[in-house]
Amino acid sequence: MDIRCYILIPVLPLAAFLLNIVLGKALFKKHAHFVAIAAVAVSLFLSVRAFIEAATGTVINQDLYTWITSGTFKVSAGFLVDQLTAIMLIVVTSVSFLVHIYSIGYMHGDEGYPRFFSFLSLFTFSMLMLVMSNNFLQLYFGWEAVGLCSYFLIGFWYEKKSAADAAKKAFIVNRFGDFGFGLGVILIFLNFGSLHYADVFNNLGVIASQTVMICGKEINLPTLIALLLFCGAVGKSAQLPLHVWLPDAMEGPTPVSALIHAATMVTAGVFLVARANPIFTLSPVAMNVVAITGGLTAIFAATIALVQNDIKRVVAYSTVSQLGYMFVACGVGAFSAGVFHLYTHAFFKACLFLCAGSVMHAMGGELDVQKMGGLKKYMPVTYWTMLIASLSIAGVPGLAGFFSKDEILWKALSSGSPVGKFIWAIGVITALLTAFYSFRVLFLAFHGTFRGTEEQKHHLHESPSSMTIPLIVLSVGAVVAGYAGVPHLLGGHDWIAGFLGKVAGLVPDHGEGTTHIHEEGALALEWTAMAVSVAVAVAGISAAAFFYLKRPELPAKIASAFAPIHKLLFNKYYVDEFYAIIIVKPCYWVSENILDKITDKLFIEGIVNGVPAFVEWSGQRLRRIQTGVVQHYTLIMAVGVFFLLAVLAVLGTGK
Amino acid sequence: MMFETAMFGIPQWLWTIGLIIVKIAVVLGAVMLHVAYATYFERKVIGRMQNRLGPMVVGPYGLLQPIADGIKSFFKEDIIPTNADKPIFFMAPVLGLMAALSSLAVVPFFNHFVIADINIGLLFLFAMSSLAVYGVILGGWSSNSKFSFLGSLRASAQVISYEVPLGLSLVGVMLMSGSLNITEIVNAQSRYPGGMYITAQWLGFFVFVVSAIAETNRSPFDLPEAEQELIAGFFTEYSGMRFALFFMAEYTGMIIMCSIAVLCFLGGWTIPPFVLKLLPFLGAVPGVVWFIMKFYACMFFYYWIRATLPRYRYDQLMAIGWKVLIPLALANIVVTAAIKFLLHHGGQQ
Amino acid sequence: MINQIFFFYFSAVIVAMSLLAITRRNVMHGVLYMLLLFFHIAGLYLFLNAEFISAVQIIVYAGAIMVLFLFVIMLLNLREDIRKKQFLAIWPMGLLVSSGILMVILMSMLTIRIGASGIWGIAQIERVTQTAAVGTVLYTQYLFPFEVASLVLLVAIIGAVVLAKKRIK
Amino acid sequence: MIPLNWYMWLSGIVFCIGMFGFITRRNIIIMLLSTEIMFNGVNISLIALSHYLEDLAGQVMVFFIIAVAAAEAAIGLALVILLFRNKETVSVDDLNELRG
Repeated sequence: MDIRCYILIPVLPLAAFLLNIVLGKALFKKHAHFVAIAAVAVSLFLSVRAFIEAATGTVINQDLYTWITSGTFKVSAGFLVDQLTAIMLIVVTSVSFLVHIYSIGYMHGDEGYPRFFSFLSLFTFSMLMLVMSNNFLQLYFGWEAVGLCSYFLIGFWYEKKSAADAAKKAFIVNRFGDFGFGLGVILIFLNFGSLHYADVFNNLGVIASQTVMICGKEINLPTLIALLLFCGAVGKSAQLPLHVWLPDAMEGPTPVSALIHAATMVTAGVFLVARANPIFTLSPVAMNVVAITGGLTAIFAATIALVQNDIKRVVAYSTVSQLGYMFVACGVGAFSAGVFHLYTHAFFKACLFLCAGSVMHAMGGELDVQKMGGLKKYMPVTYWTMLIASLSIAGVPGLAGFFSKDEILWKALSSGSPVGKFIWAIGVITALLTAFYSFRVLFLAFHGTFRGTEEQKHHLHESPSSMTIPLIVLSVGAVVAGYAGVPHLLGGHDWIAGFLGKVAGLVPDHGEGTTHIHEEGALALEWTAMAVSVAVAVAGISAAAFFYLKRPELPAKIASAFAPIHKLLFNKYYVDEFYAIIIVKPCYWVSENILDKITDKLFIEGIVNGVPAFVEWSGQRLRRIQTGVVQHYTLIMAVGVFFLLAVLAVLGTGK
Repeated sequence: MMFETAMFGIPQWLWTIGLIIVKIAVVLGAVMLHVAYATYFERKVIGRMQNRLGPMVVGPYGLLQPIADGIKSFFKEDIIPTNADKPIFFMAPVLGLMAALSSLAVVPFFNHFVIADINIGLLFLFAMSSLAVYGVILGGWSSNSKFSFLGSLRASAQVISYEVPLGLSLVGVMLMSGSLNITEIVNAQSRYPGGMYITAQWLGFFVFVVSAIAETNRSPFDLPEAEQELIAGFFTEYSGMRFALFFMAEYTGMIIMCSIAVLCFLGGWTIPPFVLKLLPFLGAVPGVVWFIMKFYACMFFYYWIRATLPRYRYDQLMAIGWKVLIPLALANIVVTAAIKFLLHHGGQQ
Repeated sequence: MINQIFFFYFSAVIVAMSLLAITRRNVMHGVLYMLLLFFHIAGLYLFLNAEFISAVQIIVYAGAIMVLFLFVIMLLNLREDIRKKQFLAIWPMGLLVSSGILMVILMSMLTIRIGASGIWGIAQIERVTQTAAVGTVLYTQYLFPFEVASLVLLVAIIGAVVLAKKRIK
Repeated sequence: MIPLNWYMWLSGIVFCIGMFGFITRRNIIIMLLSTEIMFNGVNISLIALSHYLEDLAGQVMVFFIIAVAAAEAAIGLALVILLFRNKETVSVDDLNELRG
């Protein structure tokens, strides 16, 4: 495929964005989606072609033009399209395409219709720039640009205070991570003199055993770089200390939640770790940090999801939890498994979100599952697609989620990583919880009797076809996507692992663990692990069915019996409140008492007001010279002429 | 040099000065006489055109009428308005007449009869005609009267507007003759068909005639002294001898204009060569006779127009000057220059 | 001898007229003194074999610029201003500076020397007549500045029309 | 024969008189007249130099100066009319809106 076609992939959404943002309000109005969808459809088509090219082993790595030159600092804008990028391209463009179509119905009649589509296009462009970049700075550009779009879209209904606050929160929390990421990029440039992936990964030997002194402690350089990069990933992918923004981001329109906050942008962290895997593999410490962070996040978010009533938040916590899985995979060195899960997760999670959106659409914006119930008969398409997606996420065999999650758990268990076993245990518990809370929501919302108001009941209807068709397509994806990675054990070829194995530096499977695959004991262990995960999935679903179908009164009893735990979980472990105390409050205090009262009032205003005061003081004295009478000026000029002539006359004599 | 030769014991330079003085006296006398009788001529012509006799009382056929008018204005009381700016009020008519009479210095009435035969004769004429406006402006302004003021505003705007086409219309003549000396211009005309520039410079002549009428504030462009509106325009407040001076300035102006027309377009004191070929005896007639004949034809044209055409509106007057005459004069210059260039240089190349 | 008498006459009148022109209370009188000034300067030019410029001096300065001044003075009602003080309070300073510059000029002129002569001697000018001589120089050597001058005049015409036009509301 | 110095002195005197008028008069029209006087002072020296140097450049320069003076007078007087229309005065010290 011509390089120009690759350029078109990100450029078309950019063009759509420019068209819509400039002309949308005046020209397209209710037809703003045409431009955006046409652009992303062509991008999708080209991405599929790029994927096929990548499958045949073609890797494009080309600089387009020099972006920044400053001394020895040179950055080009360029594209790297290898197998990893190809998968990401498929995920981004296909989910984006479906979400675009879904938005026609979902955003119908909204005042900011053209604005919404222009930002969606901008997001698609940014995300594509992120995944297609061939150097760290362009990656960083895409990284920040998707963050910006996320900000725009979370705060899309900016009149709503909660939405505006959520947007700010997402933006600010991400800054913490991006700060580390930026430092990491700088450190990479300092050590390699280049930001190109190829240059960096080919010269890793340079830093392999270097150390830097920080606060009197020697720190391994690869560990430092890897951890700094991981900071960015933690922020973007909502991992443990910085996860707080993602649930709040649900204030945005649901298509945005599906596209940005489930399927694509939040996976950028996983992509980053996968992309920078040569650096990570250099540092066992960093790998363990990644794995533990992922595992803790997974179970932490899953427990919160158990008790939440807001349908979108449940899905959001589930996203956080699933992202934790991906990091677990990366942390145990099974990068391809992580990317595989990223890829399957995109489909079923997008599907879940869009189903949630569909439900909201029918319920007139109602989010509380406790007020739903019995929606099955009103919204069959939504029900069935959500059921498929839930089965998939729960890890029921034969569906996409099963293959990828099982792959991760097996890789964790079998890896030589010191934390592998521990992580596996956590993963299994999380899988149980995942199955439970997924079906809890499903049963609460779609089964039983309707608990909402009469008005809502009257309003209940299936969503328009522009919304249901993406749901169906995504649910199909949630089933079949997994067959790209059927493990050897089940007679498959683990195609995706082999495919991603071609990526520069991406080891197909982590050395120590995977070599066991043909050993007798390992085979039995793998069967056992798979059986355990199937068992917990089924157990989780059954428990949910028992609690919410058979004995619907039981959950409340249990909740009151374990009130403190329920309260803890319901309030999300009080993380937000904790942050409010240790970060937000001191910040406020510092701003009010030091920055405002001392720095601002005393120093800055002193200077700012002092300079003009001096200028005014001197101006008041100088202005008397300017009388506004021409002759006074002329007189002064004439005096000058007199002296000039006199000097000339004196100097000129005698010649 | 000047002191070397002497005649009758009188030094040469004295002779020169004497000759100049005599010339001035002759020209001045002749012109003043013509001014006086131009008024008589005008009244007679217009009278006949309006089916009346004109002045008939003083002398035979009223021939002494101009003398009587002169004596009358000389002895009339010289009235000065109260708030007039006296020095300027006194000076204005003198200035006007002076400017008009100065022009006579370079006007040749026949071959080599000219007070000052200078190289820039035509430029000098422009210079002096541009000064004619001072009399008008100052007279009107110093009278401190509304009629005078409006009349002088109109007059000066008109005069400075028409000065432009007047000058431009003569540029064609300058181009053709290649000289600013009026005698040379007249002599150069014999080389052209008909012995006069009017054949080649008909457009210039047309522009010149219209501008000359306007420049001298004559009907149909006599807006500054439009009697029905402004009584007598800028000299409303003047009386007696000062009024007569303005009057003389106006008629002197007409005489100058007619002289320029005769000299620059109508061959001056020469007669067309083909006439001379047909009737050779005419060569014996002095040139001044032809000059005066042509001159009076022009004066008659002035009166004829005055008796025939109604007065223009002021905006029409300005529009004609700026929108018709100046473009025409410019076109005339361009065409003349182009033809001259082709005739002189086209052959050589 | 005669030349010097004439020169002194012209110079005296020029200086006197310029002094009168700038000191008169009534602008109209000032303009009339200027008129006399221009005539005498034109006369001075005739002494210097510059008859064309002398005619231009009268046509443009006396015939156009001063008439323009008169016109403007007539259009403005200056009777109030005539009664006010005519000089600014800084006039002694002005006098001092002006006379200072004058002193410098006069002193420096003591040492003036004439440089190399050009090709336009009196004989040469008389042969082709002065107007033709100026014309030749003007239309060959100084053609571009001449065209620029025409542009300056055009701009001035348009500018004056635009500025002084009455705004019709 | 008159020495060149005399013309130059005359030129300087006329110029300085013009300058004095320009600096000291309140009436803006007289100020414009003063500029004309200054122009003429310069013109005298240019014509005299042209004559004594036997070079016509001086006269050509005077020609241009006269053209520029005409343009200057036209614009200057248009401005005077405009000023008078708005301020009813021609005294420059009454026109000092631009004072500091």
